[in-house]
Amino acid sequence: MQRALALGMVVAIGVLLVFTVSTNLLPFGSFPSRQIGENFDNSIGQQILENAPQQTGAANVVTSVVWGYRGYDTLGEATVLFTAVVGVVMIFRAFGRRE
Amino acid sequence: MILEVLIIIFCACLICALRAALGPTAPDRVVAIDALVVLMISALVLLGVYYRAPIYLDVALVYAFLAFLGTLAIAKYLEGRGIET
Amino acid sequence: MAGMTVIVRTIARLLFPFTFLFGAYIVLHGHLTPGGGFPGGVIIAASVVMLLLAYGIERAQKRMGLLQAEVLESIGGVAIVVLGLFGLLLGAFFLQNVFPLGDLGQLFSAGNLPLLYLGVGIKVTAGIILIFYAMLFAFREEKE
Amino acid sequence: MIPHAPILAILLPLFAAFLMPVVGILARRRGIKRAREWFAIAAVLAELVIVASMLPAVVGGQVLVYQLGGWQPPWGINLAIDGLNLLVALIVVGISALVAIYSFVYMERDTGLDQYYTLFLLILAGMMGVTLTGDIFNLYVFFEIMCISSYALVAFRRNWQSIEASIKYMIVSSLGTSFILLSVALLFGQVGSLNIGDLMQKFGGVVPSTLIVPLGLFMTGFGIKIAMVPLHMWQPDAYQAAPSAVAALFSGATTTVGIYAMVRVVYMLFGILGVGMILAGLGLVSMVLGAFMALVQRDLKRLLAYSGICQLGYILLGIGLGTTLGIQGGLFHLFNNAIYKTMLFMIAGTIIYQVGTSNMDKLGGLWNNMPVTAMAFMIGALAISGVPPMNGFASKWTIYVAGIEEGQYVFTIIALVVSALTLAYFLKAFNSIFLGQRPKHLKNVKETPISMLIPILLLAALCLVFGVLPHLGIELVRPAQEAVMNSGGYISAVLGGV
Amino acid sequence: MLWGNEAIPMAKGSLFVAFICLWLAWIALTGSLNPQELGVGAIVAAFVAVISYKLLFHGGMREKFEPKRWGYALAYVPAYIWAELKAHASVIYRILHPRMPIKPGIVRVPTKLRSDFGITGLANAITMTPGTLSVEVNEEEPSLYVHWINVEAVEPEQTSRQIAWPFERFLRRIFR
Amino acid sequence: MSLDLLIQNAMLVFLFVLCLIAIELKDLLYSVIVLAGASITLAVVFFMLQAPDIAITQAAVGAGVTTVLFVIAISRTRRKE
Amino acid sequence: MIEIIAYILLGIGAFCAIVGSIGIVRFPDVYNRIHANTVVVVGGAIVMLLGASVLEGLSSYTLKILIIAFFIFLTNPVSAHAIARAAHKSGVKLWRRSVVDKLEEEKP
Amino acid sequence: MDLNYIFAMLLVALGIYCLLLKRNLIKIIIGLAVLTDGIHLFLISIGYRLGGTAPIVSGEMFSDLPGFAAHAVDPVPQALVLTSIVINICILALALSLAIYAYRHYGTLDPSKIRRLKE
Repeated sequence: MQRALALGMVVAIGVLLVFTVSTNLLPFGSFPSRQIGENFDNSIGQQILENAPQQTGAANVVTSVVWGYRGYDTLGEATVLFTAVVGVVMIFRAFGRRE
Repeated sequence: MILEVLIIIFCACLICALRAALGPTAPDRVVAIDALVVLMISALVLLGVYYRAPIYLDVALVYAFLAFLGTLAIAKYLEGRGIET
Repeated sequence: MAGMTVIVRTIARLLFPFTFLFGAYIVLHGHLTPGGGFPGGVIIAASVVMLLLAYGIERAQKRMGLLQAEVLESIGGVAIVVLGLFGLLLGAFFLQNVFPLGDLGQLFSAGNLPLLYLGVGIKVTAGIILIFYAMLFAFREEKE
Repeated sequence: MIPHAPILAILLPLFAAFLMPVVGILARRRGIKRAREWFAIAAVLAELVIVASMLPAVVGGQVLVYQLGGWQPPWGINLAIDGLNLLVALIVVGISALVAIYSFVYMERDTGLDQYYTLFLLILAGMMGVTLTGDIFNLYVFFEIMCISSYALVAFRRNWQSIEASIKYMIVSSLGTSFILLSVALLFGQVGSLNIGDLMQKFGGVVPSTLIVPLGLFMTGFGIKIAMVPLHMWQPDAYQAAPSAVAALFSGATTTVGIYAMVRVVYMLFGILGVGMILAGLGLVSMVLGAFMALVQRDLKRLLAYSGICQLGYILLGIGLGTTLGIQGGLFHLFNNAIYKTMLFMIAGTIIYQVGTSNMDKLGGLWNNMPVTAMAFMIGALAISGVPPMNGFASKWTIYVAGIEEGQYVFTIIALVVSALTLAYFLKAFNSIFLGQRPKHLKNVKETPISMLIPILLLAALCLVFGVLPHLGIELVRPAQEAVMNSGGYISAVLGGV
Repeated sequence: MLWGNEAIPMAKGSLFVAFICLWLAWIALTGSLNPQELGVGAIVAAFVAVISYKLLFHGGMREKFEPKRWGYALAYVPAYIWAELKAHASVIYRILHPRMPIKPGIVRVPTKLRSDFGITGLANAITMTPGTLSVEVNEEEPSLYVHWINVEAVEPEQTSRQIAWPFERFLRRIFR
Repeated sequence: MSLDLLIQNAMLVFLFVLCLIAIELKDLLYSVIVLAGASITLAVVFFMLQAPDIAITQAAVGAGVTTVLFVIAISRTRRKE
Repeated sequence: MIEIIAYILLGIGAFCAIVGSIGIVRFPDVYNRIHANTVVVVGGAIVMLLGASVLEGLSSYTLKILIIAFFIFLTNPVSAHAIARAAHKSGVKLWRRSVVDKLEEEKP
Repeated sequence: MDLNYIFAMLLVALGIYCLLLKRNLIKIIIGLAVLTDGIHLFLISIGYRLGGTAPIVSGEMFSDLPGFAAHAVDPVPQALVLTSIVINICILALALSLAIYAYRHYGTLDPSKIRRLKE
């Protein structure tokens, strides 16, 4: 019974998601005019593409997003890795607790 | 021409995946996935040539270096002596 | 005899420096070609894992021990924060790019981005190796 | 205000966490005792100073915007601090400081304190990041830091309960964070922006109905984190299995941050879609179910966990009502809930520390052994059930009045009944722990150590202060309430310029 | 046999040779002769060489540069390609034939090679020619156990001549 | 539909099928092996979507870390589901 | 001229790849399948890489593709050997019509 | 035909299915990996431009930056996915360690059985 309920939920979520992405998004491959609203060709990505080589001096624009425009995210990412490492080391720390 | 070769590679991948799905034992599947990985490496290289950008080839190089790690780990597990020795 | 057969050991021995070099290449060219700190660090860590699989954990630990990895990870994290603080001290904001930008496409370009990638590379290398060591050391004393 | 205070508030715990393994190694080499504890406490207190220094500017109605790396908001990430952010940040830092002082003695019997304090500082950094950021993907990243460190902290003791609870928590919560990521992706695909202020401006009062799926996913994701009722199953196990200091931190700070994220993203971003009533309804369900489940518990920590679900219901009800009074009451209750829930978990921790169990069947008659603790528990119990001279009464009364003003009599009556139920099960708990027959082996139980008693008494005093002078509390949450009601200032501050 | 084997004295030149090899690899990877790239490459290659030169080479450096060995190495390439072609033709025939005329089995192939690189080179060459696959190595009395898709002989001398000889006659002069 | 897109969509179907196989197989080791194949297929799809950065990260992670981690976990626990 | 050579190499590679993968499906046991795998690797992938490297003449592609081919050539036999050894040690039997199994007889 | 979006969402649904219905911890973790893979695929597909090039200046594009900007795909989702992949790996590592530890103490990987041991 529980399994049937879960299966139904999964199917419902899947149908909902597929319906959403196939109707509400612009067609695949139409990047610069993605925004709701009037300013087409003015999306964030397009402006970054135009300005990044001069502003950051990196040939790889993804890099200039990763450590330039969104560098703080990447700091968070490094912290996530640190957290996971500390967690794993904590779980497998030496046996024999002092009680 | 490159794209047609890619389609043939894709068909070969499909056939390999058939063995990966059927294979009665673990080594069978590992062999099939190994062949698939190598075929995908050549597909990556051909795509890099098709897009005319030599820097794309780094991706294929990564797989050329690291593809055998997983196989090695599985082989060590199947030998039954533990991974760490 | 620990580890795999002589074939695996020889090839791992041969491949280790080149994999390490390739990882360093990926890290240092992150601002010019695809790649960056994380994949490069993972590749360097994978080169150590390769030795680990071929020779066993004791010999891999001679290359990089547990304590070294822990300290290196801290150093990587501190390096990133300190580089960010440079931007705060010399410029106006945290993580601001205050170093000279250089010419587009050269190795010495893009200000502090390659340095940040270097910090991430060190951190990721140490972190992944530490995860592997921790998981492999677990419950060893139970077995013996 | 300390210059660069917003970013320093996040960087300080982060930096301290990065340094903590080195400090641990050095302390072990040199034989310095308690180096890690002092280091962590110093870091948290410095953090408290930094956050408090932002108070005057924000109370004056200013929205502090900090652009990271000097990039303009829609392209780069910014930190934006209005009244709501600052209220939550203050709660988080205050609770963390008290928990750090509390765990000085409480955790001394455990091994792996290096990792404990590192994870403690990391969860603090994650909570501050979620609280202060103005970017929705960045919120996800720091939320993930918070979640990962909390999985690890739940499993800290590594007994069978905690491993099981941690696995359960992790599976459920990973689903939640994946939902958050998916809905960030959908939002980015449909609207093309990640900045919260920019998104608010793009919607401009007309949220397209095609965004209903991201909304639902956001609600599910944050709802899992704050243990809203259909998604609450992980919470009692996790709170029971975690060390009490960690449970106090979770119930006081982490839940607050989750509610903040819910309010900021779901309520303020999608508010026009009529989310308020859905939130209020869910709050009502949480309230009733939490109260009834708490009635039958025999374990003090599980009881507290269920009562936390119950109190969450009040907060959601207050905010969901959407009127000035309702939001005021909800936020005030958020503040009060953090205070007394942390205190109650700390008391449960002291009982475990001194006696070794939190099962109420095995306890009894501890009044003579630990009178101060008993008094503090009494204050907390009265506060949580909304008895007049305590702070819980003030906030609950505000919510009732807001409900009656809005015409939602049913909501108010149910809330009143649940309040009575809360009093009932807390009196039962008090009775079976501190009064009644004392088992023989509990004869030599001592009073709580002084360093654990300080945070408890501080929180008890706060309960009394805000109960006697409720307008103080209302004044405290007024900037936050204004920030929730009026998002125009936020938008113009974020997008207006440097 | 293991790395860092202290029994074999390290020649002074091995660090330098490792450095040159790694630097060449760096130049091949970057594909440019920009002085910045060369400088950074030298630093990185020196670092990697210092931490890993004991892994790369054993023994003295002088004998590694005898021109005779390199001549044999060059002559090995066409012979190897010829062996590959023959093996491919045979295995493709076996795959495509409707009745699959295979006669598989594992045979023992003794070898006279002694060094690590020699055994490894032989085993890899055997594996990389379709139709033969080295399954196990016996390190005490060097011999390979080879899975052969079409067993023609079982006796060690004959198998050695049929499977290993085309490669071994070059490899024993290249690697000793 | 151009040939380029056709190959890409075929790869997507292939990826989905591999993931399905990986989830439905009863032996965990088999699942992990097939998941490695799915990982490289995903890398190729990223590559065809002009994201070599992501492809390289996925390649490094899928080839170097994930498989070995899973195999370690399986060797420490049980293989059959 | 160069292009024709390249296309011939690519064609041979594609043919070998598809034949090898058919072999992986058709052959009866693991060890024989590894032979087919070798056909895929050497005859298929490496020949195709050589074809791709001559396709553009001598340019910056060539060196890198040759490096890729070299490392595939170095690592793939190792994994084939390791997996064959593991299969034999973990008790995967040879095909029932196999002629001889010296390893089983002279087990060290 | 937005096959990319649809298949990404199918992967997500497959992951959720595995997460909710499978009775094995490691299988659940595999499902988590599949789920995040689907989200990554979706994010990358959002930023695609038909006939575009990668957002990396190389070769002859150094002299033609406006042309590069008119042809490259969106770099922002790629940066997001880069972050997300790292997070995914971290959760994977932590989850696998917990699963190993749980197996050592319970002798089972079935989460429902672990729960039943308690009562």
